Amino acid sequence: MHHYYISLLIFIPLLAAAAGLFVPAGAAKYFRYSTLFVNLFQALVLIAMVMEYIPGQGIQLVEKKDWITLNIGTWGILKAEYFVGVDGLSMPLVVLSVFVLLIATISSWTINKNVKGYFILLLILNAAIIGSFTALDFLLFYLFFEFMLLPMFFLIAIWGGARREYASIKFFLYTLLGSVFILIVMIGLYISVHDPNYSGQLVHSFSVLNMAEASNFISHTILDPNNAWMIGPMNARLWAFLLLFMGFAIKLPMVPVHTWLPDAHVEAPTPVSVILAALLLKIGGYGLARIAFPIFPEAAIHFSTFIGVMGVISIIYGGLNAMASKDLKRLIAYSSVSHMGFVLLGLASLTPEGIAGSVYQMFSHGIISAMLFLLVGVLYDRTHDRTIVNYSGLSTKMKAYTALVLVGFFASMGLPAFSGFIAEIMIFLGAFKANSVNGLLHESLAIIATLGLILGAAYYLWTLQRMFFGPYDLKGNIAHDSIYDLTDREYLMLVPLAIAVLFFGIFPQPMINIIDPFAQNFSEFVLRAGKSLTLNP
Amino acid sequence: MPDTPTHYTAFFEICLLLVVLLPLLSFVVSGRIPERYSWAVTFTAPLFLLISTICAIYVFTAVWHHQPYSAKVDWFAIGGTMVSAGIYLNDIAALMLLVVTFISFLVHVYSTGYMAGDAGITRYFSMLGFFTFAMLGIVLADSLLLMFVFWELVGFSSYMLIGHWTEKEEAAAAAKKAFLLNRIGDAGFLVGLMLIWTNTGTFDIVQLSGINEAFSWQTTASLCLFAGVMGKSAQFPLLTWLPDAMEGPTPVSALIHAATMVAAGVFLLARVDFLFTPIALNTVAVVGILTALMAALSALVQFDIKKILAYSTISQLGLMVAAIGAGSPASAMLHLFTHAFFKAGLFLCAGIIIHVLHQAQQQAHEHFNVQDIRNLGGLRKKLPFTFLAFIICGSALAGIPFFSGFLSKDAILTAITIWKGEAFSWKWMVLASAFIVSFITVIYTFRMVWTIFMGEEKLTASLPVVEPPMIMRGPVAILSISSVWLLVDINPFSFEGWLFNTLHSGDHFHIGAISILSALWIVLAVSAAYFVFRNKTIHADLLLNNFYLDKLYFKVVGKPSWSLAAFTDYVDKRWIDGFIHASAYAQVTVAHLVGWFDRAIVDGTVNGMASLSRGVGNFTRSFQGGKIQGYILWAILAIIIFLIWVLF
Amino acid sequence: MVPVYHFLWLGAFLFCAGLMVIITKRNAIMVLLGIELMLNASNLNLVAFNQLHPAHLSGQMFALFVIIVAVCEAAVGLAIVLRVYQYYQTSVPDEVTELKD
Amino acid sequence: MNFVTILFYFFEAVAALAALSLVLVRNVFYGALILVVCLLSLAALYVLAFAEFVAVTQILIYAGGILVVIIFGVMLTAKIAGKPLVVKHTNVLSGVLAGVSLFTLLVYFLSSHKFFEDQKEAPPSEDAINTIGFGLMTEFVLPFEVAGIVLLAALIGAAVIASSIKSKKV
Repeated sequence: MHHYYISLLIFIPLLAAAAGLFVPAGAAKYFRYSTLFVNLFQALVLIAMVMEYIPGQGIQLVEKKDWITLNIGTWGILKAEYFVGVDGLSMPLVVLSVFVLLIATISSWTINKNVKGYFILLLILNAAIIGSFTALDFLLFYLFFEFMLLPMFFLIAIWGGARREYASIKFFLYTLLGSVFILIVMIGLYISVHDPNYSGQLVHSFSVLNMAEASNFISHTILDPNNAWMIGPMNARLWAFLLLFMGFAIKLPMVPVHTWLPDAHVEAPTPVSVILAALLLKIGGYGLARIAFPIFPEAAIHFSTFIGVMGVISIIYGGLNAMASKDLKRLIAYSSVSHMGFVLLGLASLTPEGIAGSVYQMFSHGIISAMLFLLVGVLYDRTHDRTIVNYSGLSTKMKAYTALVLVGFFASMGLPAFSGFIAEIMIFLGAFKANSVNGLLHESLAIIATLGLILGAAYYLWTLQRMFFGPYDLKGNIAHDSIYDLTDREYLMLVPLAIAVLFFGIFPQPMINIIDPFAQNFSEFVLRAGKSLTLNP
Repeated sequence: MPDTPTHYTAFFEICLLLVVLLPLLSFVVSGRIPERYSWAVTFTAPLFLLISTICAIYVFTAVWHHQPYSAKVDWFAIGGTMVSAGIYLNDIAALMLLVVTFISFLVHVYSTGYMAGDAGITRYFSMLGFFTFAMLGIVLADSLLLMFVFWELVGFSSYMLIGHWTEKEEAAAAAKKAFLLNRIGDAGFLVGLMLIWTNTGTFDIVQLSGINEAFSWQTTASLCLFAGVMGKSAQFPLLTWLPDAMEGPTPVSALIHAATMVAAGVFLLARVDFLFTPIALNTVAVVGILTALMAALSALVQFDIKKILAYSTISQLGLMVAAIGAGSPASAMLHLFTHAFFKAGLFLCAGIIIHVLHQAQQQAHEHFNVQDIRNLGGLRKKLPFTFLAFIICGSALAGIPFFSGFLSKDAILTAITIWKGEAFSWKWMVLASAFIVSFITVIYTFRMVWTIFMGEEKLTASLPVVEPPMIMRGPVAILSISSVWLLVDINPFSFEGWLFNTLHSGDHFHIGAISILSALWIVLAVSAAYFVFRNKTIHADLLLNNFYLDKLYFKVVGKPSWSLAAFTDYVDKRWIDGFIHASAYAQVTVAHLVGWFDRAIVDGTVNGMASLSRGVGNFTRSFQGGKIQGYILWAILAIIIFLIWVLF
Repeated sequence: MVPVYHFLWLGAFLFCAGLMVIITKRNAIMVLLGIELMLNASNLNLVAFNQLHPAHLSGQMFALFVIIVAVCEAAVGLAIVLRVYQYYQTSVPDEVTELKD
Repeated sequence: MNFVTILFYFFEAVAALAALSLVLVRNVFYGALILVVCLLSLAALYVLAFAEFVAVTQILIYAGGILVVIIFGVMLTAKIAGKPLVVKHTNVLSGVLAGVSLFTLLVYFLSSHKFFEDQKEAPPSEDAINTIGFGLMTEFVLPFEVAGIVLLAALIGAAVIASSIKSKKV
């Protein structure tokens, strides 16, 4: 039986973007509505997909077509496939992507500068994001992964704020560096892995599934698990894992390679911030779980303490930095750093709880951060000022806005009944349990990570106190008449997010149903495969 | 002893659901009422709570002395293990259910008078409903995780209600402080949850109570849970938020910060009592009694009427916690029960005083701090009803015989007496401290009553003060009536009434000598108060500022973390970004070099003809510079080249 | 009999010296001096080569005519220099760039 | 080495040194005097090359005529400036480069070409001046006349150009 759900999701936006090229730039309405239409169509496809999806059955809705088959003589055959599918890891993220992109389109309604270019880039970005969440062929993944950078770069560099060039170039360079790391490993893997389905012929495959099987490595190649080359003090597989880890950690972002994020966020227009925080950061965590951990399980085990420590550092460091931020958007950007640290901690634990928590955290942080950035955007649209100290007592003038800010802030703090709590509690439990279950992380990491919760409460509450409570006052050059409560369009984009945050906080099981089988398989696979591969010194 | 109606009827379940869901409904409905119809909320919200209370009474009667009711649904799976959300309704929970709904109802009714005309009245009632719901959640939760959920949610509603008057900066600061200190405690709670999950793989209280062995992790886990209690019940060292929380509306202080939420800690301790190892219990007892002593001393010198009550609340909570530590959850629950009534009564009385004086001030256009007891005096004439209610509730607080407080305090003293054992040890100091606390309690209660109601009127003399409407007096009256001994037992000198005997499992507990001793002690304290402390004002900055704990925390925790934050900011901007910039500059330099190479060499070759012809053009053009010597030079060079070309 | 290449070397040297004077001096009169030097260098060559064919005097004749032309050149050149000097108040050839395209 | 050769080398050295110092000197007036020295030594060399008439002409016209005119020019322009006319050097590098490279080139070719075979012991022509005079009136009469016209034209032209009649442009 053939499914075309995923292809539909990926190619409809691309087709729409291609069609958009032939429409005159003046037809701003056309671009807005066509993008919205594409998003709604994707939502429909997604609903059909979710109906079709059976939790706990591994990778499903697979589409596999030959893409590049290149005979390169004695070097064998280069084979890259159009190989996409979803499982418990990618399904939540695809759901998140479609949802957030829809909201982002609604939020893009106010973009008036070069509408054509904007929406076409948005559509390309849309396809690239969904593509990278569904690709199971490393080359295809890498293609989509890189494809994402370009629209993002232009979206920040053209529609951004005052220091947009600086931010966009920083973003680009950082992520490009990460891409280079990934590329190196991809080439190494390509050399080392063959496709077992072709006997007698040497077929080099890019399939992630093939790469995850130790038996598919050609012996005495650079990344052969049994005879990996030594490079300096470590064997090549450990290096490869570290490179992949760095590549994805930049995206995640992990302290200390996170400084692109605050700048990119501060300068990016609101919808782009939303996509950046809600989806692009997830590629980092997704890449770790999809590629780095399964392909190099022994390295994942070897470095788990390192990863966990980096996660905890991110949590604390991001929280502290958020506390010191004077710009509201910067604060939220740093809180993202802090929250993505939890993803690292959960992954490092390699317990089912931790893995499921990480995936859930990615999903929930996607919704929450989207909401937070939209909320900042609402204020910025009105006053063009995001300095926290320039506001005071906003709650008296913007009641509904304050209510939604409360929802967003408390959700981000991990208050129960919001989705972040479920994710964080699972990560905490998993990380704490790891030592006694698989001996990977020390308990103290989880305990230190709880400081992140306190810090989160500290900076959010302090912000609430300064901006929304107290007597109403505006400083700086903010016009008093620019303050008004939410408009219908803003309700339209914020309320669904608030509802989603609440729904997945109170009824997490539908999502966890999807995630949990994956988490258990993943944890079991990585531990088993990792322990069966002996690390030569 | 429990008889066996093993099946609870569907009606019972509906009632139980109503008890829990009606406050939630009130939260939703009140929040959605448009501003124009905000008066409607004063009908809907108390109505919901009334129904809820009635249901709660039914539920209570059905459960009390019977088998616990439990029901659960799957909530979500953590690592393959399904965590359920469920209700576990035993005697303690049923009692708390009743107390919470009942007092919440009274406070709702009272608030309709107190908050009348407030701009944020819908938000107020909405959050009050939400608080009641969350509090009931704590009470009913059958698993520690679910309890933690509601534990945090009551913290949230407390935050919202303390900060209800958003324009007041102190309110916002107090709300933030309350939530933060609670969060610190909750972090401990969370660690406790992690420990329990790691070691048992379940959060279910019933399943957990099956653990009979004392594992080493239990000490840590129970102390971690106790950290949560420290936050919520304002125990040392996390006690400083509660006095500040008095910035909220007074009914809120009565409901949340006196009767119910702060008692949640005690309730939690009583519920997971089985987890606590002897070492943990000893710690709990010491912390409790220390808190009680510190808060009682601080209450002695406060001037703000609500702060006195707040410190007295902390002190009483400390006593309850100490009782738990002494191994007698029953006496702690008894005191919680009586305390809920008389302390709520006291707060509501204080609320009346504040409310009527405010109104009178507005009529007379005078302004002074009505909460400062130094400005008050002689109000017994103008507010006879409030005076009476205050005296009754105050007597209960002071533990005067024939009032409920005497009995419950008696129970605690008895518990500590038994716990201390025969041999002389540090535990005697706990007992002594408990007696000192009850002594001080009498003194500050007496001081409060005396300064506010006795003597001559001070700043209030000229104010047209009248008693508040019935809607506010009614709840106070009910609470005052509930503060007499009859609530506990018919015998005014025995706490072993219906309540205690149900909760307490074990031997006959009552020691008559303690009762008598305690009664004598109280009489001594009252006379000391009358003869010694009546007109004395104690000035002690140390006590007034609660042992400078706030300053200490600010210096030890607040400031360093703030500087750490500034430092990370610096690290980000200077070191990391500095490094990035440096490498970027290096890159740009290399890029320039490469660019030069590109332009000069690659482009020169690749764009051969074009750039060459242009270059030649420019080159020859430069001959026409108008400078004779230049012409000559080029001519000569050309000749030289020509010569070389021709002759070689 | 002096070897002819001595003359030729000296001629080459004088020619180059004159050339350098023309190119490097920032003064029109100096440039004229350089030109004279170069003319003389060529004269020297003419005279030297004339030695090889003593029967013919074409070399010397040529030298004479060169001298004549040099006279004309010097006279006209100096006149121009003076004129330019009056007009531009400078005798620095670089500053006179009217010839530029 | 006979006396003639010593004289030759002497004058050769004088001429070369004078030329070199002309390159280096910065005062225009000194430059003119150095050039006189150079031209005079060249005249001596002409004599040694059996070209007495050319030598005489050289002395008369160059040293006596052109250089006087030039010195006049120098003094005229120097007078206006009011201070000794000191020149700055320009294009030093390229000038030296051009000069040196040309010189190297010339010396290379000169040394690679053998002139010795061609050189015979030339008989001292007793009547060189006669022959020249004869030649000018016969074989070279046309150039001679043309040279006269050129001289006339130059004379008039120089006078016109240098005259102090203000042009319209001033």
